[in-house]
Amino acid sequence: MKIGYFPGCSLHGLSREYEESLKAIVAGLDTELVEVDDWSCCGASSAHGSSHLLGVALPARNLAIAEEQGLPEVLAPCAACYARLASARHEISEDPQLAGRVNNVLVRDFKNTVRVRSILEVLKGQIAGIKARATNPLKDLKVACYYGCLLVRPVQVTGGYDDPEDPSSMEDICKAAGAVPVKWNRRLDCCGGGLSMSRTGSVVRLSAAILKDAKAAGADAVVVACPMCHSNLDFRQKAMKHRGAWEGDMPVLFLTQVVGMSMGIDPKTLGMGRHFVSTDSVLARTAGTGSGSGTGTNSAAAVAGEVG
Amino acid sequence: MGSHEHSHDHSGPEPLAARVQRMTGLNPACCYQCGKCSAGCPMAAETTLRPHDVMRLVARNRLDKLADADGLWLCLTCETCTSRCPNGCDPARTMDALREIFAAGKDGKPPKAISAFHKSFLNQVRNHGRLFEMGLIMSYKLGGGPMFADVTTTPSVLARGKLGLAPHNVKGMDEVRRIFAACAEEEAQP
Amino acid sequence: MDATTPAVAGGFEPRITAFVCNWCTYTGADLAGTSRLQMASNVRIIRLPCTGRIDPMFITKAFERGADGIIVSGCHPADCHYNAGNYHARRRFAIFRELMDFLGVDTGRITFSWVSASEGGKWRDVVNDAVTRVRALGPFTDYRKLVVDPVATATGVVPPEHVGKEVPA
Amino acid sequence: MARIGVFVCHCGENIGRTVDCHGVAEACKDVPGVVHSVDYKYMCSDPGQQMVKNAIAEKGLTGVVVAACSPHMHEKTFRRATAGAGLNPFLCEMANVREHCSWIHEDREKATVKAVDITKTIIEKVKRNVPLNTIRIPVTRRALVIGGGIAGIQAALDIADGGREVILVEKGPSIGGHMSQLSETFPTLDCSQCILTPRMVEVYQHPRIKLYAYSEVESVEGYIGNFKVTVRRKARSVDEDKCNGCGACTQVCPNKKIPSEFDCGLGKRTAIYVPFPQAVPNLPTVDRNKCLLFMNRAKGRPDTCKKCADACAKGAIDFDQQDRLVTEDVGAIVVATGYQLYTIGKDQPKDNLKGYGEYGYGTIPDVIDGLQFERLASASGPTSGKILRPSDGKEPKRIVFLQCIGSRDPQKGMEYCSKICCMYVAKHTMLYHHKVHDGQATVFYMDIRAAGKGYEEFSRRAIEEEGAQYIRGRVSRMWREGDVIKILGFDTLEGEPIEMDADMVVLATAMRPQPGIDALAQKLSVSYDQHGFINEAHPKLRPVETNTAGIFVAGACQAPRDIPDAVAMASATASKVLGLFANEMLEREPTVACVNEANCAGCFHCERVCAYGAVEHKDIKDRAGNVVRVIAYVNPGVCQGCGTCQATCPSKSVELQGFTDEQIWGEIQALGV
Ligand SMILES: Cc1cc2nc3c(=O)[nH]c(=O)nc-3n(C[C@H](O)[C@H](O)[C@H](O)COP(=O)(O)OP(=O)(O)OC[C@H]3O[C@@H](n4cnc5c(N)ncnc54)[C@H](O)[C@@H]3O)c2cc1C
Ligand SMILES: Cc1cc2nc3c(=O)[nH]c(=O)nc-3n(C[C@H](O)[C@H](O)[C@H](O)COP(=O)(O)OP(=O)(O)OC[C@H]3O[C@@H](n4cnc5c(N)ncnc54)[C@H](O)[C@@H]3O)c2cc1C
Ligand code: SF4
Ligand code: SF4
Ligand code: SF4
Ligand code: SF4
Ligand code: SF4
Ligand code: SF4
Ligand code: SF4
Ligand code: SF4
Repeated sequence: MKIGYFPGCSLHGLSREYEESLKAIVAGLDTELVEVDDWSCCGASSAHGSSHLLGVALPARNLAIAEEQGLPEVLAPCAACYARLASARHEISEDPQLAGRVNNVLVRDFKNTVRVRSILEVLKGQIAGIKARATNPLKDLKVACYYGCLLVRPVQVTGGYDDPEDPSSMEDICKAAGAVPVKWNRRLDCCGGGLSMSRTGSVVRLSAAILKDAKAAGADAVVVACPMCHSNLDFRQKAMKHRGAWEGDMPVLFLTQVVGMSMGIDPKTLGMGRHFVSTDSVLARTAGTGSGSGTGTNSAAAVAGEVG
Repeated sequence: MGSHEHSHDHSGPEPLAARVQRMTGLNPACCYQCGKCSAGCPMAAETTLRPHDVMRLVARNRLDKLADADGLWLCLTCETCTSRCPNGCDPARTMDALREIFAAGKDGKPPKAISAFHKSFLNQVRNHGRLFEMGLIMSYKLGGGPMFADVTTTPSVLARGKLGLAPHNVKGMDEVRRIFAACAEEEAQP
Repeated sequence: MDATTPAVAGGFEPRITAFVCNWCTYTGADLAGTSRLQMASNVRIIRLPCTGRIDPMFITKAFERGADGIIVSGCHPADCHYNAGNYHARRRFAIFRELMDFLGVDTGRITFSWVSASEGGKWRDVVNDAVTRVRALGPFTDYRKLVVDPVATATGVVPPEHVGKEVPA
Repeated sequence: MARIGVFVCHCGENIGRTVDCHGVAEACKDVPGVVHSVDYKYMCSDPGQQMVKNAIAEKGLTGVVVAACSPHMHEKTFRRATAGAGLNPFLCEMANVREHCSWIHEDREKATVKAVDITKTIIEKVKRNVPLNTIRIPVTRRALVIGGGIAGIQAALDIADGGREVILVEKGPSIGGHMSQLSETFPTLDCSQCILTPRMVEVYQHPRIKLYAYSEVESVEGYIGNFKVTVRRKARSVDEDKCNGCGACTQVCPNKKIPSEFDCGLGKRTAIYVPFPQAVPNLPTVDRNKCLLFMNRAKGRPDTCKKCADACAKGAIDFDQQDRLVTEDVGAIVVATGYQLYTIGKDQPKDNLKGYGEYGYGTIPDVIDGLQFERLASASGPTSGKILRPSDGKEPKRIVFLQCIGSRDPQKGMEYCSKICCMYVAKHTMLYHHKVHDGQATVFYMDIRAAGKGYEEFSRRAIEEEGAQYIRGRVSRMWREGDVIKILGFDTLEGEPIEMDADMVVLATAMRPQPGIDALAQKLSVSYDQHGFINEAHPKLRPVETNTAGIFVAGACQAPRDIPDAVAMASATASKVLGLFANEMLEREPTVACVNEANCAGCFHCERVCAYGAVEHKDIKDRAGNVVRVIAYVNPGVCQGCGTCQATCPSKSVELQGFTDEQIWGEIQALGV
């Protein structure tokens, strides 16, 4: 299967391990990523708050290029990019007036035919393949699947590939990889997103609450599918400790890394070493075939009854 | 700003509610002030204006009150309010429209730290076509962001190979600049 | 008659035929009477059970017979005595209006309105407005255009012979 | 050759002041076909009416035109006079020269010209009038009531008490509907069972009520006064004639863990069961989906278990019983199929994404709905009236009620207000405080809608005297931490977010019509709104009639209704039905549509536009009896005379009597002199 690929700035910057692990796993999933030629930034959280047109035109440029490349759909692994691209597509299709203005600005004949896919949507379609290739199933690894805000909502934009209030696709993917998703409560709460730099205090408050809830549910790691979530939950743990909002170390993994681990891909290839909170504890529990890694049974027992 | 196809033949300034409706295509009068948006808003504890307040002030044309408050600028665009609103009011989109109005500078100003961040961000995109994160941090600090926070962590970020030191421009820079220019021009029209 | 007949001393006085439903507009016009609301005397009412009963051919026929303007009026949408008759009428007249436009007939000659049983004042306004408008348009002379049968055009079916035939007195 | 008489009325000065009445009469004399034309001071007076009668007799009139007031005023008067002289009354029409002429114009000359025109149009119409006869339809004086909730029960009893036979069809094993599930009822807090059970028994014992419980309407044919209804009597697997209701069978059934529908899943029942002790009829029913014997049969295995049959001393259990179809002739039908609550959470199909995952209903066991709370509060309920939460049977000390769940929510639920939930939530807080003295009830609401007699007082009492805390705002999300439900809300009056802990949460979910209402409505050809509620014929003036003549509607299947509303509607339908049954024949105005069989092309455009379902299909057969053509037939018992079909018919094959094309062409003709 061929699918367009929009990496977005973060996957080439702060979160390159996301791209590394993504590329590593798709190789095994007969999926070919075709990068959108000369893609540019989607504008993320800044453009749409300063000019609506800019917030639509920047993502539209990328969709237009993908269309010219003949790509029927584009994967945007970053949840924020996904939201911007999908919402641009949605708004343009709802508002012909806007479509006209965007085409004027782009000076392209953009027909808005490209569908935008989130990482969850794409991997959900590959569950059988993931299961089949899980040579190193993550049997005892209890994961808290964190969706954050933009992966599954609002439905008008996502098209409803998953329930916005009670989603299940990330859990399903983790299960296919042999991990054990825990039941927890804050998987849809916002981590503080774009305020990371300008208002660290808010991010610390919101992200710490998420980590605490994951920990209380007995998770060994939090799984994310967004560079921004990753940076807030991983990178900011130090600041959380510093401010007394959180103690402990919670490894935060990209969903693609979880899948990659289950396929037995070398942790280095998956970029596991790039995290701020060490992932060694995770790697230790899953080393080998995952059969008898007897560590951490205490928490395993605690949640065994709750996991789906 | 929003679409300009409607000409307004009445002489007075366009009321805020009408202006927002024109920009968003959503009727602010649909909000029945149930507060479900604010109940779920992650920033409700920190701001003085919660999404339902914003909706009310828009419906009442209170640009003045909106200008004084931090609510708009603390919004995370997490869409929690929008996805739970029973009436499809889309407070997140409404806030975008208001930020756009204020960012234009005529009706009020965003807080310094936040506007500095967005400015720096957009400058990166305008100049390189993509985000050059190192450049973003630099320009943000210089542009008014808190000076020392994060500086201590930067080396560790670099050490993990996460930040590039030199920007890579996209090839279609002309087009990116043209998009910015065209949007600015369209915004500037009365 | 021909177009010159009405040119009496005071200038052109249009002849207007009104097709109204029994339950709302006819009763509203009764109310205008009981309230002694004075209005132009140019309108002649034809009472029908419902606007749903009004065939667009009535309008063409009335024009052909010398009317300069037409009023069609019934219950407000959703207030139809018969639930949905006026809904069908509205759809029918939307098509009819386009057709008239296509034939080059000034659609300003035809007034569609909703007048409820309690709107005597509104009926007076509808009457006066229609008279003023049609008076300004002058006598209707191009009824030959209407020889094209609108129903036939719209439905592809030619009405049978007996339609409109004169009955010997 | 027409012989028309014209009578112009002065109405004292009312017409005479502005219209030259004599002049009008004179002008009409010249109209071809007019053989008599006079004016008179008061036409509706006895001498006036006599003038008409005399002229008919003396001049041999074939038509009468009275140029006077509005037909709405005196058409009946003059038609009666016409009939009195032996002429068909529908050959008399009125020309409105008062309301539409003398009263609205001052210029005598213009008014007189107009009065002549008006009279001439009616003359041309009357020339084309034909004698019409009042339609008389025989009426079968028995009624069918569909749905045995309080509305259906009330309608059945009122009709039967009025002396007519009633067939009551209830799809469940017992009548009683939702009211039988309620604990105490607002606004008086009387025990629901106590007031309902005697009425149920009355139904059972009434000599004129035939009760078909565990039955459904299969098909309906016919029209007002003459419906033929087929009822499917579903197999209970119990012979009603033999069973004496001893209950021995239900005691021995080994499958005891089936969630009880009556207890909203909070209690259990057996596979052979009586839904509740006061059930009417008091007969057990075998749930064939849950009975071990039938489950074996489904798998092709031999019959085993039979414990119930062994226990039955009367030999009443019949595992081979089949559904039976019975046909009944009735003259009127009352639809009273009631409501269901909006099912959210687990029951909500995921693909339409309309659930309320944010409230955890269906996943958090202590988040329940209003009817479940009724069962907890009911003395005969699964907890014997103790408020105990489902998860661990503990008494909740902090209970939270959320109003408007699924109501007033165009995005995910219904846009309408369910009307009764504000009241039952107030009731629930009171019942709770009466039972849990150290507990606290909190309500999240948007508005309190308590517009009924004693209702506002009732809801104020809950707050002022019984200590319910009301917080204005909708909750955004709830989740479970340990055994506590965390609630994320907002107090819009205080302007502050609220994080609250609760032991149990009750959702006041929206009222919706019963499932399958659309199929039933289609069988009956009555219309329903976008939510499935049955449409009334007129929202103000015909609230219990449907637009299909002879079919009436009562209770919560028409809109959200509480018990007083449902009962009032039911009694109103009964009075409508009894009114219809007052005579053996039903008389109707003959102004109905009539199909010209020779011309009709069978396109059925007319059928599509008729709001009353009056157009039927009629087979035209050749001599050998083969159907050669299918054409339209307008049922005069159903047609309301709107004429929409006629304006729609492409071949002008259907005509509305009294308003035929010829008549109207005649009027138009008359104006164009
Ligand atoms: C939680 C709660 C509390 C309430 N408390 C009060 C209160 O305190 N006071 C008050 O006045 N009201 C109260 N109500 C409202 C009350 O329940 C209704 O007003 C009343 O039950 C409506 O009666 P009904 O006969 O119209 O409908 P229902 O009670 O729903 O009865 C309908 C009957 O028709 C049957 N049926 C359905 N479809 C078919 C079919 N196709 N064929 C044959 N039979 C069919 C059903 O099985 C049922 O028996 C409450 C409602 C709720 C949800
Ligand atoms: C401002 C306003 C607006 C409204 N708008 C609406 C609306 O939009 N829609 C709607 O549905 N409802 C509306 N209503 C309500 C509506 O007016 C009433 O529901 C309706 O008129 C009640 O009818 P009734 O026959 O019960 O009483 P009434 O209309 O009061 O009639 C009672 C009659 O009884 C006579 N009478 C009184 N005492 C005696 C006696 N002792 N002997 C003999 N005769 C007596 C009175 O003279 C009167 O004619 C409105 C009400 C108000 C005040
Ligand atoms: S915006 Fe929506 S959720 Fe917020 S108060 Fe208004 S109606 Fe309620
Ligand atoms: S989008 Fe903004 S206002 Fe809405 S819930 Fe998120 S932070 Fe609050
Ligand atoms: S018939 Fe009518 S117009 Fe004539 S006197 Fe009687 S009320 Fe007046
Ligand atoms: S045991 Fe027999 S008689 Fe008794 S209730 Fe059961 S079926 Fe009826
Ligand atoms: S056969 Fe057995 S399982 Fe079935 S109803 Fe009788 S006792 Fe119950
Ligand atoms: S009755 Fe009250 S609780 Fe029910 S929907 Fe209406 S306002 Fe909401
Ligand atoms: S519309 Fe006319 S031709 Fe067609 S079925 Fe009806 S009556 Fe016959
Ligand atoms: S006149 Fe009206 S009610 Fe009668 S058949 Fe025609 S459309 Fe139906």
